[in-house]
Amino acid sequence: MPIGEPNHLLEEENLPLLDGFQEQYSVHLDKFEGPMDLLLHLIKKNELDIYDIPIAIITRQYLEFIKLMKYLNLEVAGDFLVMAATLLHIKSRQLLPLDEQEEVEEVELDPRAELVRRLLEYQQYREAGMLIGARALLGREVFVRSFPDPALAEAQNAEGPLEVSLFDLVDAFRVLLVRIPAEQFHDVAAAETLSIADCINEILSLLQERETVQFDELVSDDFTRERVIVTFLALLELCRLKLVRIFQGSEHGSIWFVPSVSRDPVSE
Amino acid sequence: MSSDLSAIIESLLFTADSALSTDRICELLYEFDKNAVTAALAELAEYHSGRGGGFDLIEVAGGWQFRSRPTFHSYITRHIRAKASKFSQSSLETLAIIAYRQPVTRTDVEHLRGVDCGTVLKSLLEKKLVRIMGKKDIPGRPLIYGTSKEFLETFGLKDLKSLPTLKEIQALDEAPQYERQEELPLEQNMRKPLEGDLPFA
Amino acid sequence: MSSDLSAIIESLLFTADSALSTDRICELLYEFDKNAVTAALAELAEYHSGRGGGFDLIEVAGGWQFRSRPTFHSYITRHIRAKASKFSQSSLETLAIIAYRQPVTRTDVEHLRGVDCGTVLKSLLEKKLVRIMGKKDIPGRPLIYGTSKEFLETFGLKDLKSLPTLKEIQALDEAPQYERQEELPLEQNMRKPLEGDLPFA
Repeated sequence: MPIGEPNHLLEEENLPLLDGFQEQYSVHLDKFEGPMDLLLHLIKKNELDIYDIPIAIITRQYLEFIKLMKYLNLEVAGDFLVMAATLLHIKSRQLLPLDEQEEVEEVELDPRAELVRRLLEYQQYREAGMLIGARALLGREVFVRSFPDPALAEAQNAEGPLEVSLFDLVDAFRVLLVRIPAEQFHDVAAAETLSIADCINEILSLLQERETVQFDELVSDDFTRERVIVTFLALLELCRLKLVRIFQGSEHGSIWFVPSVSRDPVSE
Repeated sequence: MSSDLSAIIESLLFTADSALSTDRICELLYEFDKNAVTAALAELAEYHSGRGGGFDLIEVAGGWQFRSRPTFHSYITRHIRAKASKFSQSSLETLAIIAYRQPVTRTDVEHLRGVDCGTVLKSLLEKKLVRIMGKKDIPGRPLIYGTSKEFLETFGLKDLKSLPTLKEIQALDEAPQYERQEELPLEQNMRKPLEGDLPFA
Repeated sequence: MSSDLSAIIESLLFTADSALSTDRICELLYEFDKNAVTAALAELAEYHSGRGGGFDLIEVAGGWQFRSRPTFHSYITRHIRAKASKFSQSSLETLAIIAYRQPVTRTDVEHLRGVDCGTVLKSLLEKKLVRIMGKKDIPGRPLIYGTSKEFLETFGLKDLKSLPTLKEIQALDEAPQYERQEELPLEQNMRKPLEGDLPFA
């Protein structure tokens, strides 16, 4: 844990600027969400006017902070370095002598303006985020009814308007392509043979855990013709033995199975 | 005090996924007196049956449960019939293949998914998400499928070009690209602030 | 008569597995007057909040839903497991930016936060709190993001307008100079917010 005991190490190094805030930082090091968060922290801590940031001071502290991060072997994200470059750029702009024309427009050309604008806006959203996060969360502080009405439970498969997001669609395609290797597209012969008896046992054990099983689920792990056919034959056999009942929500809806004798252990 | 207990019991029963027995409730609310819990339960049941609302607190199979009044079942089932359906994974996969690979034949889709897609395809056609675009000029002249206008509407897309590509989704996982970070407009392209806009006096 | 309607509405809301909008309820209860339904809904909400029970009828994501009172969550979680976990600061910041500035691109969010947001964005997409709204009509056609219905549901918001306005957020800060904040122009090339879409007063 590098964060735990940085103090004595830092003393050796004797970084003058770190003296003041090493204690606090060593605690919060991992908590900064990014360069903007860190800058706001530095401004607040030094009680600086955000509209009139002394760039020299803030840049120095910022760079010292990055040094500290490196010292503690924390990964310094590239984003922090981008901000460091921005600060140095602003500082160098301030050092450059202004020509006469520019002097007239000095106020408008304050090199800090853009940074301040970004900081203020970021601060606003950070606070908005905290307000949102402080709300009672569904599933954490607030709950809805989870016991379905008997009438509702029976109508689970009613086909109505669609409820699916674009991300679901893309993700389904991505998962599909990952799951099915290219060479399998035309190859339907499976390497090992699958017995109907194994399949029956699989389905029965699934039905002991749950009340209903969907056909699609049974074949979802292994999308081969053989698997589908064996699963289908297994279900026909289970049906013949009156161990399962088959339901279909609507004419072309998903096919569901329920154990015909609920909860009863299957006799061998 | 007692009303607080009632409200707590109500919240427990309301969120439970099955009926809760009096014993179980007492167990959960260990800091309350068992008799008080039993009394509160009876009171609650009486209160809800007395107010004549849409649901009652009733004792079933040794437990307590909120249940809708049977009188209103004809209204309740109206909603159930028109309930939004969750898309099954197989429908979603089939739709994704058609969306990204269109125009495709049924055989194309089945090659990719490894299973028969006739039923799923038919249901997608019925939902009008998928349409028949014509016949392919190969032996057997199989039907070719593509997505419909309703598909775009359902997903809020302006056109098929607005469909996010796999690359774009995968790009979310990639390392940041710094070159995209906007250059701070410190120089000439700074816009002029309005009077008194920026407080650098 | 009116109390019958209230009870019917209650039974509908009680059995529904998601929030029902006023429009949807009117549609289902076609034999009742629309104004009567609207009035009954408001009355019901008031009644339940007034009685101080274990749950309330609240307006969320454009619909009505019975929800347990947050006060009792410590009792409820004794029986059922809490599903959601707290959000990280980076998730919340990203959510806030998307909520207030939608539709936004990933670059917009990253410019504001100063850090890469790909991972956070993807996890928000997977949690369905954020959705892809299409592509922006600028070179490169980047994806644009907005918040989803699930976002409103998760945080118990009636609509986007019920988010605290940025003005209110400023008011939380004691420093008086922040009043000028609203005048600071946003990026010139910012898209125009949709009318009534955004919660800026």
